[in-house]
Amino acid sequence: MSLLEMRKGTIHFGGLVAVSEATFAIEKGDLFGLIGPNGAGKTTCFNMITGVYRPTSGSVYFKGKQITGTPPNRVAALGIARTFQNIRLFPALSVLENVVVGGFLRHRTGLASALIYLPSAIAETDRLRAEAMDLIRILDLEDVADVRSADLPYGKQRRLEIARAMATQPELLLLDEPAAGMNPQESEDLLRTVRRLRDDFGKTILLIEHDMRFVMNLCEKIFVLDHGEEIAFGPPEKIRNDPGVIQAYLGEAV
Amino acid sequence: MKQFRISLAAQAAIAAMALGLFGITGCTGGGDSGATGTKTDAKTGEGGKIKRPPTTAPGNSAKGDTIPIGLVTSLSGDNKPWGDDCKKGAEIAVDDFNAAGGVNGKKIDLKVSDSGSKPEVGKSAAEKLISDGVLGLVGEVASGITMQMGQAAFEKGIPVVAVGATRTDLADIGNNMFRVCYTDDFQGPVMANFAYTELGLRNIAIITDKKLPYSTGLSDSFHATFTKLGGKIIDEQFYETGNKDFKGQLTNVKAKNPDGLFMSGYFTEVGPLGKQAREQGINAKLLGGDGWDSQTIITSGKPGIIGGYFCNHYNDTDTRPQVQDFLKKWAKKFGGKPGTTMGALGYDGAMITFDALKRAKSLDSKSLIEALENTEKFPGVSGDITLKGMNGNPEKRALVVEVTEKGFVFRKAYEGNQVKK
Amino acid sequence: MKFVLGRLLSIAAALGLCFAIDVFAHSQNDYTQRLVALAGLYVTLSVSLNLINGITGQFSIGHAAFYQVGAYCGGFLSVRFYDGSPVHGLLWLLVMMAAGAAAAAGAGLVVGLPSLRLRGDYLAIVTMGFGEIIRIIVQNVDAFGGPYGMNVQPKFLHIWLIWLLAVSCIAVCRNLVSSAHGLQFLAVREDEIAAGAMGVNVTRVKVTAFMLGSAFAGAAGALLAHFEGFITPATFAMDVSFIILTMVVLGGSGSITGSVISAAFLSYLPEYLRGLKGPEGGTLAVTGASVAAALFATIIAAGIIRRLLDQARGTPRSRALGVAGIVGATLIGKIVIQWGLLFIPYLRELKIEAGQLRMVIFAVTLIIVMLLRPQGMLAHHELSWAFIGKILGIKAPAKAVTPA
Amino acid sequence: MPLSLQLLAGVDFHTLPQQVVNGIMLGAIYALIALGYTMVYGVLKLINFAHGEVYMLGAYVALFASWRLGFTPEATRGTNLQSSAFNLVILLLASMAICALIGVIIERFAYRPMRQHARIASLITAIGVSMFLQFGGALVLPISPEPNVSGEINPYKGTYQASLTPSPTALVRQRDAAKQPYEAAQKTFDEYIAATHEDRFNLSPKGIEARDLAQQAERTYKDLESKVESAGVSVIVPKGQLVMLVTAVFLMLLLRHLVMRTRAGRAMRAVSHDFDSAALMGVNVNRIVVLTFVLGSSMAGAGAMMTATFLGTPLTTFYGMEAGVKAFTAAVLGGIGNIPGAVLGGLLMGVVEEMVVWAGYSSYRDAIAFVVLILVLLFRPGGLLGSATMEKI
Repeated sequence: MSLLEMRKGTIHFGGLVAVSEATFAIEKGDLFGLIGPNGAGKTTCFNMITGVYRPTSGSVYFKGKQITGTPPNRVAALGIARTFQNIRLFPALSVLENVVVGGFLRHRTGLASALIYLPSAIAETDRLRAEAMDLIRILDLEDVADVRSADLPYGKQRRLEIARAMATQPELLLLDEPAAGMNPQESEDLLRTVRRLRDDFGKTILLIEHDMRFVMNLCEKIFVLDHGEEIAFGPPEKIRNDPGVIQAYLGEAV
Repeated sequence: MKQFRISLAAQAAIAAMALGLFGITGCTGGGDSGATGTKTDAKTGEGGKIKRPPTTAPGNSAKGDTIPIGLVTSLSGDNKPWGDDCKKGAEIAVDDFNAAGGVNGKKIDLKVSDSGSKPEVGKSAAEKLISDGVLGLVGEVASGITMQMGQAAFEKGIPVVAVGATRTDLADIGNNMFRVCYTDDFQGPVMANFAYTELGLRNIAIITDKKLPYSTGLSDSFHATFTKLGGKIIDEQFYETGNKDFKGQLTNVKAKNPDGLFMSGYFTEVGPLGKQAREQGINAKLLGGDGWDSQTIITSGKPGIIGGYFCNHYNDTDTRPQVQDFLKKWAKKFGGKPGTTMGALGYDGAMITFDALKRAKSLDSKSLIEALENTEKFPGVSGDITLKGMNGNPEKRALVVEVTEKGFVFRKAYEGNQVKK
Repeated sequence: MKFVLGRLLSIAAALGLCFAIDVFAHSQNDYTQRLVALAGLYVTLSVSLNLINGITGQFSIGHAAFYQVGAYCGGFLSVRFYDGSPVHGLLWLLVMMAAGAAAAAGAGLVVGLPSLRLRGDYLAIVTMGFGEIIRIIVQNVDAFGGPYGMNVQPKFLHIWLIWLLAVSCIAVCRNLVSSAHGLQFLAVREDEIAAGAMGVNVTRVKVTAFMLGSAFAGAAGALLAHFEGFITPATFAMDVSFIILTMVVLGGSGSITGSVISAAFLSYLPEYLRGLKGPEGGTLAVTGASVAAALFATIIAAGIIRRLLDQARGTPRSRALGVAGIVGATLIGKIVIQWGLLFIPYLRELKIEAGQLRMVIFAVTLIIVMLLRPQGMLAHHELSWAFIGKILGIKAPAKAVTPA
Repeated sequence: MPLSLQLLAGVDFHTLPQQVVNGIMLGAIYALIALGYTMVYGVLKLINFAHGEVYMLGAYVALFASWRLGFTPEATRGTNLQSSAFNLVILLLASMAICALIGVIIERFAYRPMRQHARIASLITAIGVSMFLQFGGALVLPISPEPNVSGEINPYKGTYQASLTPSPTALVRQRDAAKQPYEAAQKTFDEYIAATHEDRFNLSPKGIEARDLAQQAERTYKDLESKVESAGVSVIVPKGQLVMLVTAVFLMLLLRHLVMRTRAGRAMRAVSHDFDSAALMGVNVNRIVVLTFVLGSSMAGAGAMMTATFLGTPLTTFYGMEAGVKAFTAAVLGGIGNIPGAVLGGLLMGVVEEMVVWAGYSSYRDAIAFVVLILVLLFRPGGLLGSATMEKI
């Protein structure tokens, strides 16, 4: 049984077909890349999986269970976490607080106990904070733990998004252009971090990326979308030489 | 999900319990539990037949060489036109009284406070004046605000002389409450009698300002008397203060074909109502209460409002010396004529208080209440006012005046005891 | 054990504070008592609106509606059932508070539901409209006295209870914000979509915020009804909602202490201005206050001029131009006013008294404070020892804290 | 108790067309004011709470202008001054111009400094400005006596009556037949008064008898007249209000032309679409914002001048409150930021309000706007014509 399966996922916005019958399966432990030119429908795929959009037709299965149209917070609770193409942190919250929000799914005391500040609520908050600190350390954000996330430099904001997503303790991590806007050094660091997440923490990773070098170096399986339709699927070597992909990226003229 | 629902309910319960626990500990710790408020029940008011609760608080007394009297009035907000006139009227009264020597040489110090046309702000204003040591309060022009003032003053034993508050149950708050205007359950019946007997109207539609306690009260009392007399109320429509377009309500009224239309609101809406009624082809006689009283109604309501009748406290064309004298003083001090009837009532409210001070045994609130209670045939601008044995509501004549192009013309006077209710 | 002790201490401190306020108020005249009581109610209202607006980011401008629901629920039950009920005195008042809170929470639920689909200004107008709908319904229900209002029996004058509610409201909000739960609320304010993707149940958070916030407003309403002994629909008009909203924003949206301070300030300011007098005939205190007010106005004016100069950016020449511009504008303004006076004969005879300036000064203060400090007095900070230290330049020991 | 409580007590189908017409006339003014809200919102994403006060000031400008034209309270009392459409145009232009100026001043001093700050801060400033104009205005503007534009300045008096279905001739004939006895009875009574010199308001029993006879005849006649009217369906439109409607429609079309067809309009739409990008593309954003305030405020001025002149409500500085709230609701209902939406929202609200009155629930008239608003927003969160902008994720 695949960890995540997209079966003929199709989505229309008005008359526009954003994604048409996308079908792919991600196995546990995969480093799965989703690529394609701008506007190919990659982020829309993410949104279908995480329940932001409901597919017009087709379905999504997670661990064999259909999750089509499940609201985003339920999807997150099931074990799928994501980052965003345009960074969406909680700007006024500190780095630590951002991560604590991610960890809240595993919070065990009720709201009432928080309102009257019972010891259990305090302990629970402390526990989440400690857990968040661990993740912050892993993503190397320790020195900025108390900084407002809006004040972080760009690269660190990207890393913080990953930390926050990791805090939900997902089985599947969706990364939307994690290396966008990074310099080669930063992107190199990120590549190592992402690989570590899979190797050391056993996360399955689905990522969208424009940086071909990054994708080809990192991913083991690559799914290529163009104009909402699948044009290729396979390991990096295959994709690199696929004429359809080359044409999609470089245009008709070639 | 299910757990969440339970927890929400639990939250509410726990929060309530927590407050409860706090409260109980507080009770034993604080020691001042139980109601300290005084019983005032306005619902028992039945034309003032029931003895009003006497105020027991000591009140204030005059210490300095002036006598502080408070005036609460609407200097800002919706009621500003009335509030301003009331203040001006009261100022004339102060000038008059002080010029005549005051009380044994002691002059009146009129302290004015703004109610902002809001009941709770009016109450704050009253409390402020009371804490500043005023012997008595004059005001307000609106019933809702006077109600709140009255409650505050009752607890402190301070008399209140209401100026334009016609709400019926107002004086039931306690024996500290007086007024210089008639009540809604007088002017409603006056207009009902006038409409039924003098104008011979039988089918009347009512338009009420649902936002105004004054308007709903007046409509109710008119409704009751008119049906008792044998007339029929064939339609009742509502609007709210601030509305400008009444064509919808008037279309409904017109379909019922009434011979009279009773509009119980303030002039701000009644003017356009009259104008638009004519435009909608309604030829019924227009009738109303003292809320019409502003010259503005003629320019804003022309031509529909011309020929309408309303009940008023006094009239410019009245030949009584007090009226002409008052108008002269007004013209001298402020120029022109008072825009609304509150000028005269403000004068009367203040003057009757000062007059009572003269008769009071000593200069304190308690004696002032007593003296006010014993007022007999005080010759006010708006008529002779007797408060003795009236439970605060003077038996006072009401005038029915007609709106003409040139102004309001006196038509018929109703004495307090000649109106069938 | 340490916890229990600490908690008991803080409860005792809260109670002590409330009783201190009560004792102080009762030692003063009725007017001051009333101001203290109303300030307490406004503190509750603004802190509870801050929970909805500032902390959860739901733009609600109809808070008076919940206040009204609570007041009429409590008031109505008292009128109907107090005589002959087995519960009396303080306990009854507490029951009424609970009832008012429950009714308002129900109303909060009703308003909270549209908030799931609506954002920003759309939600704002819906909450405002809800307030108006409630007011008009109450106005049309005869059992509530319609526009006449309702006499509420019995009356209570427990100022300590009013403040206890305020303190409880503050405590609940503070507890919420300093726990992990509160971070969810803040996360919803910051970014709903990201919060959803992190597993935050946005629906639940929003509805909870509305219910909790309105429950406190409702309890405050029930207290108001029994404190005043008389309620009318006019007490809960739209401008009351605006004032509460103003308190929240002026204090700094999201800052609990900010809401408290500005609620106290704004509920006192118009009453302070009541005593406003012209220089002649005033007592020493009044004259002093006028001078202080004039000084304050001068400082503010200086601030504005400085701001204008800053905008004229840098060079001495542009600064000179800026000054010339201000002078020119003043002259033109003077001419326009003079011309206006000629044009409108009415204005020539105009006399304005200081007392009438009350609400104008209030409005001007509001504008000036917002222009000079748009993020509110405390912005998103809390007035804590650490914050005061920061202002004074003392560095607080580094600690990973949530805004508490 | 109140008739309004009886379900659909007031429903009377022959007044329905009249009520729809009433609603459209009411709605046109809402629409005109709503345009100001919607334009400012479209460009600045700011709810201009002071818009209602700009409207109020516009009404005062019309008042002062009318005084200036000689229609002072003293001059109009009792006499019939001759007015012409020219006077109305002067009032209209004065209101629009001064309102535009006021709008620009408010923008410059209260909103522009706030632009880079949180929107809620601008909102509070707007509330502050609104309160300042209400309370400050009350100090300097006339409130009573007679602060209303005299009806004499309106040359369009009288009404147009359009008969949709004619009344049966038999009934008409019956009514015409009753007219003669009615007039005769009136005459008899008048003659009686003239002969006896009795006070009409203190009649002797004999006089009452005479008056009752006259009134009996009058009632018979009026009942017949009413029957004639309710047998046919007709619509009455006061001339003045027709002028108001036509002007409002004209101004709305003009505005639409300005926004859709001119360079400045295009720039305005660009700014509305994306403030920062428009600035980067070389659009003078400040100028466009000023232009927006000029247009929006002058629409409020026009609406104010017309309501002040044709509806006759005395002015207070709270004149704009109700109109402001209603118009704002209309703007949101139509989809705030959307110009045709504001017009649609305004008209819809006007008609719905009159429908509620028609159904006999006039005491709920002011609530219905919000009920409709909430219902519409629940199903179309962006308003009727607005699209709920889907956030790009």
